[in-house]
Amino acid sequence: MSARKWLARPELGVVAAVVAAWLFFAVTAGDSGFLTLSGTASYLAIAAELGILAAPVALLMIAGEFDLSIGSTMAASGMTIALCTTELGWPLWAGIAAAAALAACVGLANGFIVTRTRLPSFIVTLGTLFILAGGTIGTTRLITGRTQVGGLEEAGGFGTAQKLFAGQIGPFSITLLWWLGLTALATWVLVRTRPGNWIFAVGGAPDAARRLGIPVDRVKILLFMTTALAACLVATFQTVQFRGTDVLRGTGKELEAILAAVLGGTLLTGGRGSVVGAACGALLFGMVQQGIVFSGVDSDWYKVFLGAVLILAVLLNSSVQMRAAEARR
Amino acid sequence: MSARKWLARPELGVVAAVVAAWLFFAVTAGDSGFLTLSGTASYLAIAAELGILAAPVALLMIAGEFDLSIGSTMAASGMTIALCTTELGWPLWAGIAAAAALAACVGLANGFIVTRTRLPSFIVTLGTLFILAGGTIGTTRLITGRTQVGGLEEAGGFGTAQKLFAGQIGPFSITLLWWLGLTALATWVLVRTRPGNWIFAVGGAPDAARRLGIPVDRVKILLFMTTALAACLVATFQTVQFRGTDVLRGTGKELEAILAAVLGGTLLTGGRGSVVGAACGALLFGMVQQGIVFSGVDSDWYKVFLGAVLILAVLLNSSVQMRAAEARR
Amino acid sequence: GRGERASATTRDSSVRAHFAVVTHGQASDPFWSVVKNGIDQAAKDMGVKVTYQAPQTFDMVAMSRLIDAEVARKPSGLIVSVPDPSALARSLLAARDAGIPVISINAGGAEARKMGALLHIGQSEYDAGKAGGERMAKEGVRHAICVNHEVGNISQDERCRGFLDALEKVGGKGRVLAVNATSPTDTQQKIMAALTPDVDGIFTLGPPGVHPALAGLRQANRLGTVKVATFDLSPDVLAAVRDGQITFAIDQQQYLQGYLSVVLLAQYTRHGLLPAAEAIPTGPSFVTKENAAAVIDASKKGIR
Amino acid sequence: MRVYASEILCVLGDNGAGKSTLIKTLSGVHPPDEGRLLVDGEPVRFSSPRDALARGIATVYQDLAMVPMLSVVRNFFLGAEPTRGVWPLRRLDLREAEEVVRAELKRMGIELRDMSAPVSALSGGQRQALAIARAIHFGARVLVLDEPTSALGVKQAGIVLRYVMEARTRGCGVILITHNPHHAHMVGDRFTILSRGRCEGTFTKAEISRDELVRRMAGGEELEQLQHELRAS
Amino acid sequence: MRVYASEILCVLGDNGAGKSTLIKTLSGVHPPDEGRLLVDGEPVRFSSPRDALARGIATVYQDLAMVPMLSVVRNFFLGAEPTRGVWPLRRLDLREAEEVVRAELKRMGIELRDMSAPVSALSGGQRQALAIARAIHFGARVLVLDEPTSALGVKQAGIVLRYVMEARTRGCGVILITHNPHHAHMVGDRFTILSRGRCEGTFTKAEISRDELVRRMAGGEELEQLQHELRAS
Ligand SMILES: Nc1ncnc2c1ncn2[C@@H]1O[C@H](COP(=O)(O)OP(=O)(O)OP(=O)(O)O)[C@@H](O)[C@H]1O
Ligand SMILES: Nc1ncnc2c1ncn2[C@@H]1O[C@H](COP(=O)(O)OP(=O)(O)OP(=O)(O)O)[C@@H](O)[C@H]1O
Ligand SMILES: [Mg+2]
Ligand SMILES: [Mg+2]
Repeated sequence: MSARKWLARPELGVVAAVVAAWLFFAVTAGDSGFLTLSGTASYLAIAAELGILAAPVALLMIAGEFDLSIGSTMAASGMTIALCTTELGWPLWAGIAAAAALAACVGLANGFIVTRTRLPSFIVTLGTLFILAGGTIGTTRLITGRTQVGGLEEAGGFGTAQKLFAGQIGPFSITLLWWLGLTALATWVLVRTRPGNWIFAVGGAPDAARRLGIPVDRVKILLFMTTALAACLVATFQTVQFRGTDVLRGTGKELEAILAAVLGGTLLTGGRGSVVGAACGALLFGMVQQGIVFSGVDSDWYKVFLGAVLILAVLLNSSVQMRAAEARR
Repeated sequence: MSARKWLARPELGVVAAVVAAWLFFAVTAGDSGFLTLSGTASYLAIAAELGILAAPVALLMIAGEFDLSIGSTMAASGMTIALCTTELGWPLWAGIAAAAALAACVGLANGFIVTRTRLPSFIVTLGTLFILAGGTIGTTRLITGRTQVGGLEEAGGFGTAQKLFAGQIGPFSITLLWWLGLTALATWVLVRTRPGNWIFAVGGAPDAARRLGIPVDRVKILLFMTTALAACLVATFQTVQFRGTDVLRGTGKELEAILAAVLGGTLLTGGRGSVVGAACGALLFGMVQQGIVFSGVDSDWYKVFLGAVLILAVLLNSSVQMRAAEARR
Repeated sequence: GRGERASATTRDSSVRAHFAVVTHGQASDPFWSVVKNGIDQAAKDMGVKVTYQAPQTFDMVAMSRLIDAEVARKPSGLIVSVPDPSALARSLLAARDAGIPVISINAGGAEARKMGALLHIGQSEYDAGKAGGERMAKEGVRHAICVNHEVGNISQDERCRGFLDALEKVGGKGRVLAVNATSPTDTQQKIMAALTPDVDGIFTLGPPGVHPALAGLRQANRLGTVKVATFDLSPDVLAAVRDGQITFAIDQQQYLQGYLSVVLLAQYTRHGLLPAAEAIPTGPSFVTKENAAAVIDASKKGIR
Repeated sequence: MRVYASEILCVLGDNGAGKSTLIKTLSGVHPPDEGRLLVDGEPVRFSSPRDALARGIATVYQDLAMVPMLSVVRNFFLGAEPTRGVWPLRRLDLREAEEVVRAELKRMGIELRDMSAPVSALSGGQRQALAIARAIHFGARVLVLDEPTSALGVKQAGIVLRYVMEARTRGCGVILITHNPHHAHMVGDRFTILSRGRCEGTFTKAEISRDELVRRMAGGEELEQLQHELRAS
Repeated sequence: MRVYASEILCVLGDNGAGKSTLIKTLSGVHPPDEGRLLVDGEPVRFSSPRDALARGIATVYQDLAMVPMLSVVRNFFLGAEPTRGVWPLRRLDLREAEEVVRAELKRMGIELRDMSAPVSALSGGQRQALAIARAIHFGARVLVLDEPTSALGVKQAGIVLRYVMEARTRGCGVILITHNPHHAHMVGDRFTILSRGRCEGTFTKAEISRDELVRRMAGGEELEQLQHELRAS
C-alpha cells in the first residue's frame, strides 16, 4: 500500500491518539511503573477483554444496529457456567458449552425481534438487558440464595480451561492472544469476504442492500449472535480466572464496547467503521484507565481525568484525520 | 383535524401503549393502590421529572445529536445549589442562578465542541459526563469532606422556592404543571415556529439545511444548552424537595430520557420525532416502573418484568403505527 | 403515642400482615442479598408477606419514590434503611402520618428515630471501618489502599473514611482506590497499578474488591507480605481467611438486620411488643483464621 | 403489459405517473396489491428483490441503489461478489473484480482515477453510468432501467442506448423507462404509456410516430402551444 | 465566466467535468482553492451558503437539498419561513405558506393531493419541480440550476424552461447546467463548455449553432459515429 493510502486509513487518528496517550503517561507516570512490563501487561489485559467485545460490536454498528445486552449476557453466561459446574456438578466444559448455547439464543432472539418488528435495536436490546439481568439475579438467588458463586476450581477440566482462558505468558495474560486472533479474524471477514461487504451495505444503505438481494436480516441476526458469543467468551475468561462469578458481572460493558468502537472511527449511524480501529479504541480506553491510576490521581478526581483525556484523544484523532484527508487531495 | 390525520400522528402508538400499560396494572395491581389518587400521583411525579428532561432531549435527538451529560449536569447543578447556600451562605435563589449559569456553560461547551470539531456528540458528551461527575465528587469532598449536603431549608428564600419547585396540589406534585407547561412550549416551538422547522432540517438533512442557509451550528448549540438547563431545573426540584443533594443524583437519567424519547417515536438517527411522544414515553416509563412496585413483584425479578413490559409496549406501539399507516392509504 | 398506634394496628391482624422493605441496596448486591435472605426467612417463619424494593442505583430520589409507592399500598409495617435522612424525611413522615410503624435497618439510627422510626437495627459504617482500621494498624499496616467499588454510595464512603481515620491516628496513611465492581479484570489491574512497593495493606469493602485484590497480589508475588482485610463475607472470602490469605473479615451479621426487623415488626403489629432499646447493634464482628471454618457453611447458605 | 426476449419495451409517462412504482413491483421491492406477474407464462410472486434477481431480472432504480460509503468496485459487485478459495477461506477476488469494473466502465466511456474511492465522490452521471453498467453486466434475461439517461450527457446517453440495444441483440428483454421520447423512439420496439397509475395503451413502433409519442407524453396540444411560446420569446 | 442580469448562461460538459462542483463553489458550499468571485464587480468570499443567499443567489442542487421527512410546504420555505406575530409569539404562517406553494406548483403544472405529505413520498420529477419552484420563488438576482430538467417529462421540462426565460425577463441572471443541448440552445444566451475541471471557452448564441453545441458536448466526431450506429441497428 502506498503512503497516500496509509494516510487515508480511518484508523490513523486513533493510532495517533494511542501514541499520544502512551507518551503522556510515560512522562507523567513513567516512574511509577507504567513503563514496566507488568505495567504494560496490566493495561493490555483490560484492553484485551474490551477489544474482544468491541470487534463484533463494531461489526454490528457498521451494520447499523446496537447491542446493549452484551453486559448482561456476560452476567448470564458466567452464572450459567458457575451454576452448571457447582450446582449440577457438570464438568467445566459442559458448563461453557451451555453458556455458549444460551448466548447464541440471546443473540438469535435479539436479531429475530429486531429484524422482524423493525423496532430500533437500542430499545429491543435494552429490553433484553433488563430481562437477562433480572433473570440472572432471580435464578441465582432462587437456587443458591446468594449473588456470588465461587469454587469453580473443583470442577472437572478446570486445569485445561485455565491454561486456555486464564493462562499467563510471562507477565502477559493469554487473553491478549485471543484478542489479536479475533481482531485479525474479524478484520479479514470485514474487508476480504462477501459477508463483510454485505455488512457495510446493510448499514450504509439498507434499502439498496435489500434490492440487490443481500440477505439483510440474516446478516443482522448473525451479527447479534456474534456479539452475544463474544460476551460469553469474555465471561468465560473472567469466570475461570476468578474461579467464580457474581450477578453484576459485565454491567456497563456494552457502553464501553460502543465507546471503543466509536473511538476507533465506527459511525453510530452505521455504514462505516473498522475492526482495527475498534481494537485501538479498546487499547486507548484501557491505557487511559490504567494510566490515571499509575499517575496516582486521587480517586475523587479520577473521572475528571478520564473525561478530559477521552475528549483530547478524540480531538487529536479527528484533527489527524482531517489533515490526512487534506493531504490526500 | 380529521380522523385520518389523527391516525397518522406518530404519537398514536405510544398513547396506545400507555393505555395498555395502565389497564394492565389496573387489573394486576388495582387493589394495592395503583388506582388511588396517591398511587397516580406517585407515577406522575416520576413521569414529570423524566418528561421535563425528555422534551429537550427529543428536540436534540431530532436535530441529530445526543446529550449523555444531563445526568451529571443534574448532580453538578444540585450540588452547586447546595454548596452555594450551605457553605457560602448565599440565598437559595442566588444558588439556583449559579447552577443555571453553570448548566448553561456546560451546554454551551458541549454544543461548541460538537459543532466546531464535528466529533460525534455521543463521545463528547460522554467526556463531559465523566468530567462533571468527577468534578462534582472531587469538589464536594474537598469542601465538605462528605458526598451528601443537606440543610437547605435554612437558606434564605427557601419558602417561596419550595412553593414553586416542590409544592403540592392536593396529592399531586407541582412538577406536573411544569411538565405540562414545558411540553406544550416545546411542542409549539417544534411544530409552529421557524427554529422548530430548522430542528427537523438540521437532523434530517444537515447538508441541505446548511445549503439553505440555516444556522445549523447555532441551532445545535442552543439545543445543548436547553437540555443542560432542563437538567438544572430537575436538579432544582429535587434539591429543594429533598432539602439537599448528593454527588450521585441523576446518574443514568440521560439514558432514561433517551429511552423516553425513543419510546415516543423519536428516531435515534435524527430528523423525526415529537415532544408529545416523548412526554408519553416518560409517562409510560414512570407508570411501568411504579406499576411493578405496586403489583408487588419480588425485586429479584423486577428487571425481568421491566424488560418484558418495555418490549411489549414498543411492540404494541409499532404495530399500532403500522395499522395506522395502512389505514391511511 | 406508641401504645395507641399499636392498638390501632393490631385490630386488623386477622388479615395476613404485609410488610414493605425499602433499602438503598439492591438484592443483587452481595451484602443486601444476605439481608434479603433474612427477610425472606423471617417472612416464612412469621407467616407474613414481605416485599423488598431498592432503587437501581444509589439514588435517594428514586428511593423516596419507592417509599411513597409502598405507603400508598398501606402496608402493615415498613422497614427502611436511611442513608440520607434529610432526603428521605418527607417520605418517612408521610409513612408516620399514615400510621404505618417503621423500623430502620443498616443506616439511620438516631436521625431515623426523630422521624418516627420505632427502632434501629444495624451498625455504624464509620465505626465499623474505624474498627477495621485499628485492627489493621495493630497488624503493623501503615500504608494501605481502601478499595471502594461504589464511590458516592454513602455507606461505602463512610467505611473508607473510618478506616483511613483510624490509620492516620497511628501515623499511617492510606489512599482510596475507586474500582468498578462489575469488572474483576479491571479491578485487579487497577489494584496492581496502585500497588507501589511501600503499600503493606489492602482493605476492601466487599467481595467484589477482595477476589481481584487476592488475584493481583498472587500475580505480583506479594501475597502474604501485603495484609488483606475486607468487609462482608462469602464462602470464598472465608476460605481465604481460613487459609491465611486474608487477615480478617468484618461481618455486620446483616442477616439479622433483615430477620430481626421482620420478626420485631410482626410482634409489634400483632401484640404491641417492642424491645426496650433504641438500637440493636448487629456488628461489627471479626472473622479470623480461628473461627472462619465454622461459618463457611452459613455463608454458603447465604446467612453470612 | 408484456416483455418478450429480444425486445425493448419503453414505458413513458408524466412525473408521478407511477413508473418507478411499477418498476419496484416488477422487481420485488413492493408486493402488488392486485394483478398478476407472469414469468415464462407461470405466475410468480416475488417476496423479495432476491427472488427477482434469481429469475434473471436486473434493475437500475431511479435512486440507483448504491451504498455511498462503499468503493466503486464493491458497489458494482454488491450481492454478487466474485470469490476465490474454498470455505472457510473463501474470500473476495478484488483484483479480478477491479479489472471487470474497469473494463465495463471503459466500454461506457468512463475512466476513473481511483476504483477504491467511495461512490459518494462520483458525479451524478458517473454514478448512473456505474449503476447501468452493473445491471447490464448482471442482467441475465430481463433488464429494467428507470430513467437511465436522465443524468447523462449526450455522449454517455448514446453509449447507454447502444448498450440497451446490444442487450436486446443478446436475447435479453429490456424495460426502459424514460422521459425522453426521442431516445425512446430511437431504440424501443413497443411503447406503453402510463398516466396517474393506469396504463393508457401499448403501441408498437409501427403504430406510433415519434411526434405522436412526444405529443402524447406532453399531454397533447398543450405542448405545441408551449413550444410555440418558447420560440416566440 | 460572467453572468449578467437578464441573461441565461448555460454550462455544458461531460459527466464528471466539474459542473456540480463549480456550482457548489459559486453558492458558497465549498470555498474556492483559487480564482475569484465577483458580485457587482466587487470580490466576495462566501463562507457559507447563507452569504450567497443573502446576495440573492438561489441554487437548485443536483441532489435537490430537500429534507426527506419534512412536508412539501416546509421544504419549500426552509430557511425562509413566513411568520406572523411578534417575538416571543412569532410563529409560522403555515396557511399562507401552503397557498403560495400550491400556487407555485400549479404554475408548474403539478397538483398534489396532500401538501403536508413528506417529500419522500413524491416522485423524482415532482421533487425536482418543487426544488425549482422554490429557487425561482426565492431567486432574487441570480438563479443557479443544476440539471433542472433531467428527471422531468417533456411537459414539465417545457414549463421549467419557460420559467427560466421568465426569470430572465424579470431581470434575473440565470446559470443553467444541463446535458440537453437542445434545451440549452433553446433558451441560452451564452454557453460555457467545461471539460475535466477546465473551461473550454464561452460562446454567444450567435457564435455557435445547435449542432455545433451537440457535437462539442459529445466529443466531436465520436457522436456522429454513434448516431450512425444507432440508426443502423
Ligand atoms: N476543478 C476541479 N479539479 C479537480 N477535481 C474536480 C474539479 N471539479 C470537479 N472535480 C471532481 O470531479 C468529480 C465530479 O465532479 P462533479 O460532480 O462536479 O461533476 P458534474 O460535472 O456535475 O457531473 P454530472 O454531469 O455527471 O453531474 C468530483 O469528485 C470532483 O471532486
Ligand atoms: N397505481 C398507483 N396507484 C396509486 N398511487 C400510485 C400508483 N403508482 C404510483 N403511485 C404513487 O404516485 C407517487 C409517484 O409515483 P412514482 O415515483 O412511481 O412516479 P414516477 O412515474 O416514477 O415519476 P417520475 O417520472 O417523476 O420519477 C408515489 O407517491 C406513489 O405512491
Ligand atoms: Mg420515477
Ligand atoms: Mg453534477
